[in-house]
Amino acid sequence: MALDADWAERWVRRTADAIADAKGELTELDRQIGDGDHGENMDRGFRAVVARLDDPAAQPGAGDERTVGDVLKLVATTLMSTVGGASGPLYGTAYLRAAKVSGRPQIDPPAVVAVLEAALEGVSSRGKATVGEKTMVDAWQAAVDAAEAAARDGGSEVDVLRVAAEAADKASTATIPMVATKGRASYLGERSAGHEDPGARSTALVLGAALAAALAGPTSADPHGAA
Amino acid sequence: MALDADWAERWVRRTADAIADAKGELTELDRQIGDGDHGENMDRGFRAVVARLDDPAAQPGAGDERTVGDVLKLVATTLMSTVGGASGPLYGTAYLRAAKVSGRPQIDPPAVVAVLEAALEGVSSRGKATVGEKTMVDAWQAAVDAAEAAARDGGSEVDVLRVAAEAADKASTATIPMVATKGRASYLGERSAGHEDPGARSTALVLGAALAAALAGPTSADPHGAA
Amino acid sequence: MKKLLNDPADAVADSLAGFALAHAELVQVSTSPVFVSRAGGGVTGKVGLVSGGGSGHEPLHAGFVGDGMLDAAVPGAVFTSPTPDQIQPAIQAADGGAGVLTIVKNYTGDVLNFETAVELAEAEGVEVASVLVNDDVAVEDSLYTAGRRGVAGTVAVEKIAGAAAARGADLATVKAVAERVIANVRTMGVALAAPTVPHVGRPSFDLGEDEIEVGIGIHGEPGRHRVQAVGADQVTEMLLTPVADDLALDGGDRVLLFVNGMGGTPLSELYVVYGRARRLLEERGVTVSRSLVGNYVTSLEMQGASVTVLRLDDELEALWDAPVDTAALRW
Amino acid sequence: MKKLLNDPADAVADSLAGFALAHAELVQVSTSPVFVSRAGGGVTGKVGLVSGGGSGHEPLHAGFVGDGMLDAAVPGAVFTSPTPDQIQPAIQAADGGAGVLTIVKNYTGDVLNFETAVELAEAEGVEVASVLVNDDVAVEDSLYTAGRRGVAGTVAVEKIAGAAAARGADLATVKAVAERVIANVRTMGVALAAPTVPHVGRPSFDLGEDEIEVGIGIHGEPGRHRVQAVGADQVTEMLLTPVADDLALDGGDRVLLFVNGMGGTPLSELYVVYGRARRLLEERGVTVSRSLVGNYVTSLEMQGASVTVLRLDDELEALWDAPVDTAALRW
Ligand SMILES: Nc1ncnc2c1ncn2[C@@H]1O[C@H](COP(=O)(O)OP(=O)(O)O)[C@@H](O)[C@H]1O
Ligand SMILES: Nc1ncnc2c1ncn2[C@@H]1O[C@H](COP(=O)(O)OP(=O)(O)O)[C@@H](O)[C@H]1O
Ligand SMILES: [Mg+2]
Ligand SMILES: [Mg+2]
Ligand SMILES: [Mg+2]
Ligand SMILES: [Mg+2]
Repeated sequence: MALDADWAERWVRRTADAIADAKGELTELDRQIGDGDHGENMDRGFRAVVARLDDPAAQPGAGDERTVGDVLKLVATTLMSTVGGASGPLYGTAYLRAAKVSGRPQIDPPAVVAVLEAALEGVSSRGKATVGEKTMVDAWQAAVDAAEAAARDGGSEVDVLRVAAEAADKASTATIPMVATKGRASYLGERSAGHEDPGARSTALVLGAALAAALAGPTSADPHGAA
Repeated sequence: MALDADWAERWVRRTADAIADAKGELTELDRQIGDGDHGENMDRGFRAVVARLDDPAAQPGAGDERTVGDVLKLVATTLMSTVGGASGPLYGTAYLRAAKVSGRPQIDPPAVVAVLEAALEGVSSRGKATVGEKTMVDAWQAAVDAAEAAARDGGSEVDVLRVAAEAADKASTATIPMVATKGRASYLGERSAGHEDPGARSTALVLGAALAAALAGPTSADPHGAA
Repeated sequence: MKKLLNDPADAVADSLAGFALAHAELVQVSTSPVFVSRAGGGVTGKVGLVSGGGSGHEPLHAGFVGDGMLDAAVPGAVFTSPTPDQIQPAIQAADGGAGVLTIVKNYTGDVLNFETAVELAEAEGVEVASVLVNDDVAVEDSLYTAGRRGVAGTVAVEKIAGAAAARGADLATVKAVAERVIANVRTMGVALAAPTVPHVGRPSFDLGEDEIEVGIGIHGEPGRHRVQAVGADQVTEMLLTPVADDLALDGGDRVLLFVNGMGGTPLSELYVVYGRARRLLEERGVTVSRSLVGNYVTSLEMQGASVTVLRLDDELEALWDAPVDTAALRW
Repeated sequence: MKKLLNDPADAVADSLAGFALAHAELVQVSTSPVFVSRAGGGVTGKVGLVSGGGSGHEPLHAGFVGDGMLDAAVPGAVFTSPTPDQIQPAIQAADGGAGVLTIVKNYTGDVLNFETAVELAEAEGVEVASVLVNDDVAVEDSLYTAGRRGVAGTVAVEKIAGAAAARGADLATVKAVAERVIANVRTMGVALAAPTVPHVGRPSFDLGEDEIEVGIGIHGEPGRHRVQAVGADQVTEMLLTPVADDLALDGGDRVLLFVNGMGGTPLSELYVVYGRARRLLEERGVTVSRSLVGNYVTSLEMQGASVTVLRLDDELEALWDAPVDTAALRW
């Protein structure tokens, strides 16, 4: 099963659904160690992305020629212009860099890994955070490591996305005891320990949606449907 | 038993104690239908009065020549310059007019009635309220009516003060169902019904202290002591 | 109750001490008795303007002492009228030989204490005239009430009468201007949450999680009625409509629209109310030619706002525009 | 949660609409994308000043657009940095041909979004320089943190850099002046009660009845530590001491003392804090030559205050004194 632009679109739509469902949870996490807007920010951004996907005039790429990168670039520019905050430029850059390495109609497992690596590289280069600083980087890095291993072992696209999503989920949970040294939570010093990083959680949701979109397969009639 | 300047001083000190004890209650009554300062206002005023009575340099009158009116005038000027609000000028005027009719070392029952009448007249002329408007006038008027009757029937000073205090207490309670048409409570319109008027209650306390001071008698060693 | 105060009994004194230090170029503060007057005292030949009332409404009145507005302000205890022995010396300090106008908000306590003080000042040879501000349409004005309260409209009275005095008008003229403002200014307010008086330590009224008090004053008194919380547009209509009706505003009118915060509501929300009030006025054909939005007549940390409309004419507008240099209003 | 708002999603737009109507002589408001610029646009030959950040801090920044201060302000969603597609046109609107200085508060989101916008504006041929305000001493400034936050000191940076631009300084000079202010300004804040973000609907942090948060920012983040509520004098010491220590103030210094309200605290209490802070500075031998007290950099209806000290020199003092004509600061 190859991952194509339709998969990318399903991924994005599922991400929007997952974020909408988790909006309250993300906001509550951010309320505890940040400023309580992460759920709202991400939801505003992904609702705008879906609105563009639904708008015949704003379609990414050109018909059948549409590449995975076309879809991801639309996500990047939309998030940059609607999210704001720290997560807007960070996710925006992640999708932009991911789009640059996926300018093809279909991507295979090594290309999926490249997409994740590019996203991580985008977040890191904009935010200057490294692993262990209690940010979304922790989730992206764990996903990349797991995906690289799975691809090296000859795993399928679904295998790669599955381990990536699982690793991101675990890594997000693993931010709980950390003391933040980047982002707004760093202002709390030691008091940031004991709470999960909202950006790491949203990254886990993004990657979970990628897997679900792959599992739903190209024949899924309802792009908004459940996995 | 004649009521002299020492009685007047005991009255005032007992009033201060009674107000201090009831400060919270008066403030709560005023919080419900006014601005929540009546207890504080009265307490500030009577504490200042007691401070002057305790101050050798601020003694009313001249030694044995001291009249009831001397004491009441000191109360009047002190309340006027320390209470503020509506109750400051109202009580201030009440004591000032009362002082004018009690410029003697001792007062008998008709003179006690005259003191109460003068106080009522002072409140009414300053505040322009009549009976039934849910103000301290209700308590003063009831006290005057009862005192006049008792004096007419040949009652003693204590008898006169007892009926006055009892009548004021009842009249204060009787303000509960009234709709206020004077003072701050009038802004509430119908919503002022169901609450006791704080100024009527403080008037009842003032007159209760007058009685207690008379009952304690001239030999009481401790002017601050209980009845 | 948590407040940035020391002993509640010192709240007014501590605050005035800070105010005096922060604005030494504008004011001087007397501590015994307590009153605030212009640095340098009364201006020779100019009518003096004195106002005052309970504390807790800051910046009213002390924040309006300075060129083009008040010459003295007399703060009482929190929500309690000042006493005559404070007001009288303030009147004398404001006198520059051309007489003094006292601007009194219509509350029994303020009226009585100012009355006495004016008598005392007159006995000292000062010519005094007085006006009573009663702009609050939430309160019925009838023979059988204490009459309407003075609330946010006081700012307009002080600003415009102050400008008249500054340009050299005599006492009768300044008084007449003040009375013209009073005749043409109306206000109505709403509270979303009650203030807490320092020495009381608990909120002045108890409001449910989704209730608001409509027709409140500025002393934490409960309002005329309590309604279900609704959106800002609807709240604004509840405030603007009785104000505009009472003024009988129509197409020919030109007004100052003043949205006043009660102390605890973000400025951003006041602008939401302003925007709606303005559209409602414009729908009536009224022209809003001057505006003021901010916390000027507050009720401690009460959450809420009031809407004030002043019908303008050329002279009132020019006096509103005249320069003013005070701690809280300056242009 | 009760607020004078309609749909929380419209809070910023509704408020800006009212702001635009109330101050049409000072500003114009673009709605798509959202930004505020001076009525009349960039001033030819003058360096343009642009600032921005999340909404909820009003009057910052839009209230400081006007003569002698900002040329444009870019409000994001509540407590959320604006996006590059808002910031870029604001920069272009502020450009009068002499280049633009962006004044950015040090938050990851503001920094990243302004960075991108500056790149875009430069690509359109605008010369842009940027400064980062980071006055909050509650946050440690080290290689291992996001660095100190920008809070109330931003007002001083905008005022003084604005005055430098107004008197005709070139971009490098205006930037250098702004950096001198940043190097000499420090702030620390306290919260007595948390703000409620409209779309969240519950307080940003949970404080006990007798707890206060010391070292808070302006986004409802919890502070550095939570302590038992104490009197204003003690709270003021907790704020002033780290500020004065960080600036290493001593006998020779002359300063601006700025006590800023967080939106929900009465002005009277801010003056109590001011009075105490001033005495503490004077005890150190420091001269307080300029003062500002009021709600300028708020956090919705948060209760609390911050104390800001700016070490002055003759030039900074003169620039502070220079005329300013904006909605929220005017002299
Ligand atoms: N420097 C950084 N590098 C990587 N991620 C970051 C950085 N700063 C913040 N983040 C992420 O952004 C998330 C917060 O996003 P959001 O709440 O939307 O923005 P803001 O912090 O501006 O309110 C954090 O939980 C964290 O994962
Ligand atoms: N016009 C009036 N005539 C008589 N008593 C009045 C009048 N107005 C107010 N009062 C009395 O004053 C009391 C309130 O006093 P207080 O709370 O100290 O002053 P304020 O109303 O100025 O806060 C009322 O309870 C009422 O009894
Ligand atoms: Mg956030
Ligand atoms: Mg009262
Ligand atoms: Mg009172
Ligand atoms: Mg944010």
